[in-house]
Amino acid sequence: MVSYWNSYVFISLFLLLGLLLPIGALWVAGPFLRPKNPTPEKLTTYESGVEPFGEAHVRYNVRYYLFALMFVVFDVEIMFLYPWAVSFDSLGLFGLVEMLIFLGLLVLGLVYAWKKKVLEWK
Amino acid sequence: MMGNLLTIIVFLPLLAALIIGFVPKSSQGQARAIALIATLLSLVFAGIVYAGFDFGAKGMQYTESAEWINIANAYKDQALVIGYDLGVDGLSMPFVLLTGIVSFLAVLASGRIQHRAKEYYIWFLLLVTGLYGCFVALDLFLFFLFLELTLIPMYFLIGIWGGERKGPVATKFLVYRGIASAFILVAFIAMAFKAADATGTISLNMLTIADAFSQASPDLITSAFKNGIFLVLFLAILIEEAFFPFHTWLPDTHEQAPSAVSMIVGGVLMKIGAYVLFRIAVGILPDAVQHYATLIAVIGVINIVYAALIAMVQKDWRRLLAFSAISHMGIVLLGVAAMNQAGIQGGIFMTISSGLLSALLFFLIGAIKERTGTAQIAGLGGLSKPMPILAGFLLAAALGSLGLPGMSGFISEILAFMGSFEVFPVLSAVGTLGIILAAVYLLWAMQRTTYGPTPAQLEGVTDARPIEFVPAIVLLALIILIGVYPQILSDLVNPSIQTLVTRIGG
Amino acid sequence: MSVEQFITLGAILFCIGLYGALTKRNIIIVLVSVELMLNAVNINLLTFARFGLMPSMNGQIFTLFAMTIAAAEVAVGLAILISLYRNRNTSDVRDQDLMKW
Amino acid sequence: MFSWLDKPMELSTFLNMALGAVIVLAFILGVVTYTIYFERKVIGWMQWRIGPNRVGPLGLLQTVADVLKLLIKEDIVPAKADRNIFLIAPLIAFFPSFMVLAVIPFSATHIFTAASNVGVLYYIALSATTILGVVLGGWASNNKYSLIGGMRSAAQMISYEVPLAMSMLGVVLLAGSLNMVEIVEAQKQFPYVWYIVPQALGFVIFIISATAELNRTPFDLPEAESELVAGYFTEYTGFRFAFFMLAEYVYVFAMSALGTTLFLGGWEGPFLPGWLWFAIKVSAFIFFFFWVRATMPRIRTDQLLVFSWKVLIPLALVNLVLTAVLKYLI
Amino acid sequence: MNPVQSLSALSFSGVWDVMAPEVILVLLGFGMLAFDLFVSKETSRRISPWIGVAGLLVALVLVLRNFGVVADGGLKELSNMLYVLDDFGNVFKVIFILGTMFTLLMSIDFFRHNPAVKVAEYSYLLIFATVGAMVMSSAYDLITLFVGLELLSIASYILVAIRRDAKGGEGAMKYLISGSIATAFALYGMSFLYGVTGQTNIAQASQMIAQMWIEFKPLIVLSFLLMTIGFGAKIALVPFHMWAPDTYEGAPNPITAFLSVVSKAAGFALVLRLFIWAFGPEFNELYMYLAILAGLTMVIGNIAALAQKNIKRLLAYSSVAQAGYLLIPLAVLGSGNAQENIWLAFGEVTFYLTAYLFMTMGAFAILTNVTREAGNETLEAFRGLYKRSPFQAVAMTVFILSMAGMPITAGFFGKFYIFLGAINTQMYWLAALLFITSAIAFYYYFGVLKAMFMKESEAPVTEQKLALPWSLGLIAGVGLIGTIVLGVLPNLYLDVLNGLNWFGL
Repeated sequence: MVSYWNSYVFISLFLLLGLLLPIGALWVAGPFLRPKNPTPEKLTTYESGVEPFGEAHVRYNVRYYLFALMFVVFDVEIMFLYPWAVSFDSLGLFGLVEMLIFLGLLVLGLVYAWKKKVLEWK
Repeated sequence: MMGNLLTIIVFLPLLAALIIGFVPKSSQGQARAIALIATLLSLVFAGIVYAGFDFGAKGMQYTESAEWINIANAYKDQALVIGYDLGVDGLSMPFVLLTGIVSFLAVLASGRIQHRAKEYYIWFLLLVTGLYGCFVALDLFLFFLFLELTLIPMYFLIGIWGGERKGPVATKFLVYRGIASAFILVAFIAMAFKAADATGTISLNMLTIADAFSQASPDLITSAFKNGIFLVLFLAILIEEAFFPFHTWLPDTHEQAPSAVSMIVGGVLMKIGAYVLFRIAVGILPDAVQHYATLIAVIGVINIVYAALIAMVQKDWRRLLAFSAISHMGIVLLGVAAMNQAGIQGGIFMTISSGLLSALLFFLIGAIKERTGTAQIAGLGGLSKPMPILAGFLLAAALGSLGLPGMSGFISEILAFMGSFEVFPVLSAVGTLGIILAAVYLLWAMQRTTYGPTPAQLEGVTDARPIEFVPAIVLLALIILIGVYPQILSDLVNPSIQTLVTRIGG
Repeated sequence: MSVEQFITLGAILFCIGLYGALTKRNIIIVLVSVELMLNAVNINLLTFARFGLMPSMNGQIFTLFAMTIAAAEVAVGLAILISLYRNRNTSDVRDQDLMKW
Repeated sequence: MFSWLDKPMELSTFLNMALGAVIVLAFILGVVTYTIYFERKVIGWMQWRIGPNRVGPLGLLQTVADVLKLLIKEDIVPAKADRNIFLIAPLIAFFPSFMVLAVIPFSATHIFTAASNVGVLYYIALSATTILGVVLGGWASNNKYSLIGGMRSAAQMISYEVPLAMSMLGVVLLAGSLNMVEIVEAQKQFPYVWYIVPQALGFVIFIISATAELNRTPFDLPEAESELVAGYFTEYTGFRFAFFMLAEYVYVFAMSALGTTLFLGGWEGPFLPGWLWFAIKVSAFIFFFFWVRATMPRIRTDQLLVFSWKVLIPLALVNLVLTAVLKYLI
Repeated sequence: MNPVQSLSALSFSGVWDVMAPEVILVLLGFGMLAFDLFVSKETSRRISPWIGVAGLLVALVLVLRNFGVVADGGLKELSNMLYVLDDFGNVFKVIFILGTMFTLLMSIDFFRHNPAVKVAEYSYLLIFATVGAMVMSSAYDLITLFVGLELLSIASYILVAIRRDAKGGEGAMKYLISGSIATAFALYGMSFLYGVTGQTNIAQASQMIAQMWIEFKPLIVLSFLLMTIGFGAKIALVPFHMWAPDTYEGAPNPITAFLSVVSKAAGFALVLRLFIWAFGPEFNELYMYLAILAGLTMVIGNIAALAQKNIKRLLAYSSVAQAGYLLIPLAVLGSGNAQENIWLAFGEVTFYLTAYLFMTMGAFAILTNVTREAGNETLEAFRGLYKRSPFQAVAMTVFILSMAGMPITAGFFGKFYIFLGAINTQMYWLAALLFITSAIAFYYYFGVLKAMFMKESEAPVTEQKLALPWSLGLIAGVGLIGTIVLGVLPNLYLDVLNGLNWFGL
């Protein structure tokens, strides 16, 4: 029998270590090990050797946003599928059909995006 | 059909308004004709009612009764029934007749309205329906509806066909009277629910409530409650009747409204407040009236004197007449405060008389303004030469208004003061000042208007057309009729007044 | 770990979110703050679902729905923001002043 | 000693746990070091080269030397960068990669695993956090290449997250559990096959999505050297750069371990001990990734995204429906 | 019963019995979506609103069929009171369906003048929003309730921005932000309710509240207040109303009408059901908060309306004020002999909402026509309308008077009825506020009348006759008839309402 709390303590330890390693390497040990000798040339932004021009925070393609929105919707819908999958056996036919309807709607959403050319790049 | 006479009287103008709605815009003559016929027919039916009226009976006559709205569980698990109850008694009959006469004459006097005439008649007829309804409704809710029905048409009648300041004045009218009707509704509902506590059934019928109030034990309907309700109602009446300090809307209204509308405002609309006073305040809450008699009398006297004083400094005839009317209505308050037969009778006489006189005076001033282009006293003068007939009528009306014996004003004032001297000798004495002041301002204004040299620009004005004789003569005739033969009115109202007075005693 | 601590955490997050939603100028930050508020609610629900007076599954189900709907809301919010940005070229709350009374 | 999961929470238990976590950390650092070596060797071998062979015997210390080099290199923060975000981005990218290892069951005795009841969800949820580090790093560098690299990698990672999660759903449906230990146990039961058999389609989707999630060729657009210099970590130097690389290789291991657990029966296997089986299967996975890298050309961004949405996701849905219906019928 | 068990208890026939109208509308919505996707010609998309209207008619028939089923015995419910079928919900559903039908009819004109708007999307979003509203009126579980609320809200956010112009976007953004903050508040409140009771089902929660009241009173009150804030913002109660004017102004006219009628009615359905059932016995300690909110809403809504020049903002503030009136029946329930008068409260709310449906829809139909023709949305657009179109002027007059509460219109009787209810429960100050604020309202309502009748139009162009498209004319006509009939003969409807078996109890 696995204790509920113990597994989360274990996970917390992983979190702790996962944070401590970079912190130790970058902030604690780092200053002693590496040289610090900044010059203006070093600190310039790298643009394949030419002088950087313009603003780097350019307006990027709106497609990125659309994909992000699609992701949000689909990822969240998957959230419903996991509990359903776990308790599939106890739900019976109604649960199956219900989820098929749900998936059908999901497909409809995908078709919608497809038809509206959200999935095209350009 | 005869059983529904009152319904017919009330809704004929409304029907006519609907018909006018379908008349083509170009034919203004038809609209006017329909309006004339409708108001005349209503008047005729009112005459039929009058002819068949049983002078001896004390109760309501020509009653019609039907259940209209039934709100289940409205109050303490009981249904609130709003009835379509109509009826007339000696108290309301004169008002119905007054409405009939003045509305017909006002339509007659509206001939000058050319601008958007069709709409004018529609609004006018709606107003007339509301006025009739107020006087025949026996259900408080119904009364309130008709009262509200007068509001909107008046707003437009002033706002569209009024003088140069029509917009703000229309709004002012609306605000004042709107607030007044709100108070009235509050008082009505409070009374109805209180009566329901006593009787066990909710009814908005005036008679039921009156009975409940007079019969219920003082523990159930306390005098404090009655007094409170009365104060609310009285406040509403003060606003409706434009008594000081809520008077400012009336002179503005009279000044800005077209003369035919002024006629109906001065003649009928302004009398609704008095009707509420007689019918509801005195009829249902006599104890409270008794309790506040002094207050009422004081406010009455203040109005008599104050309005008369203000009238003296007015430069415009219409404003002067408005204040004069307020002064007259102050006498009504004084008479009612006396709470005796003579006082109340005087109050009713005064109300009717003031209605007829106001209608006449506003009609005449309207006719004069139409010709001379002004109603400013300073702008007029020496009218007896170019328009002797109109000037003559104006003189007669003014004399009637200041209480010349033989005319309705005199008998009314006599009755009211007879009643009030018994109870408030000092106040009444002060009140009589008003009569003197009335003589001063009316005669002064008459003198400035009709006598003296005629200004050059008024030389060519014409006198009254034949059609204009009709309103003037009819109204003057009625004024004189009441003055010389007061029984025509007192026979009608006395049985009802006795009912009221006995209730005061009991 | 007691209920109070979780509830307090939820309350703090909720307040931070509310503060952000009401004061921040960038609409995206505002939307993020709203999400924070909703997540505070989720913490509350989950706490009650496990440690409440009467623990039950319903809280977890509620959380699932709350998350989904929050996501839908923010998706629509971003979509509207994009359309707004195309029209107005700004995502600053203070610039949203076409309509004033 | 390490069976802490069912013991009451005492100091000794806690120390055991801490020790276990440190061991996993040390182990994974070693694994990463030699995965990199292995990758260079394998690719060298496939390209008829020798690969690293100078530092240490057979070049075994090559990666160690690389790491040391990185450790003593200067840490440059570009003047125009958004300093704070620039500094913490590698940290955000790294820590989830390590955290996901907490739920992977390395062997039958449950050693070093949290055996969480929500294992699969935990993995998906945490691995998604890395995207944040990548995007923030790209954005904070204030460099056009970095920004585009970061955006691309975000778009790619989120797009493939959906089919990945859906393909795992089939396994969850069959096992009826989100606990990875139980999933492995379920593969031992009747019909005695690994889920790669009933979930063949799911496995294909999984492995494609996993490759894309790992930003590995042919899906390595975010760091496409020929067009974007180095993508989101163009401006990173020294150890910060190392942590991005570390995260990437930890994920290679973690993803292989996940695939092993879900589809290949985890530690399950005849004769040999469980941990060895696990190591063999994971190695096969890792080898597969290197093999693909050496074989396939890179594809275009539009093809990449469209492939996920128009091919993988519909396929994953079909797989899911088929699995559910068949499971209900059988 | 745990969720898995209650889910297993579901069956398709049970679902159909209880939520047939909703099922029909959902199918319709998705059907329209699919239709939109697979039809290529823009012209054939134009029939989507008609499909929507037809579907709504079917749903209306199904709802009407459902009336009185409760009376036959036993409450019809789904999955352990997750979703119930009762006359309370049915009345509201009729209002929603009629409101949406009017909105769609109004939209036909809107589409003609805004060719860029995606007709099909607009139509099915509207259908989905209606389903959300219907769920709100029938749900008996916090989760279902919440899902319904959000379905309505999210669809509305999109609909507000459907023109994709700056104003619509701004209105939608403001709506969305305040809407989602409100959602967060409501959810936070719900979470405490759930925490104390361990139930998301309202009926079971209410039993638990009764037990927990003494011990956990602060928490329950907190939950109540948070929910009040959340739902208060959705129905635009002061001081959570700030979004309403901007959103109403920014949204296309039909959507504004939809928001002010259907959305608001749905909010009230939700609030009534939730607050009365969850907090029923303890309501006498909570009602004062609502009463104060109602008072504030009436006062501030009406006063703010006084300053408006834009007719849509004016109607927005007016609608805020109406929310205050509508809250009164609920707010007074905790006072005096209120427990017995719960049925009266439902009658009051539904009557007023029905009146509100007719008058608002009618007013918006005419407003749409007039403002479009004038090219602006100020009161000036109404200048001299009586000359350009007497019918529209008269109809608008009736609607405005009804909103103001003039006798023999539905609005008056609705207010009067609410007023009676307040008197009946001895909440005199609230009744007085209702009265006074209605009187204030006259001022701005008459501003509209003044513009129509008293001001002559200046430009010669506006002297032209103003034609009324038939679809708008139909709405105005129905609205006119509804407003007057409900005002003159309220008993026709009152008797129906009184005969209802609201909850089948």
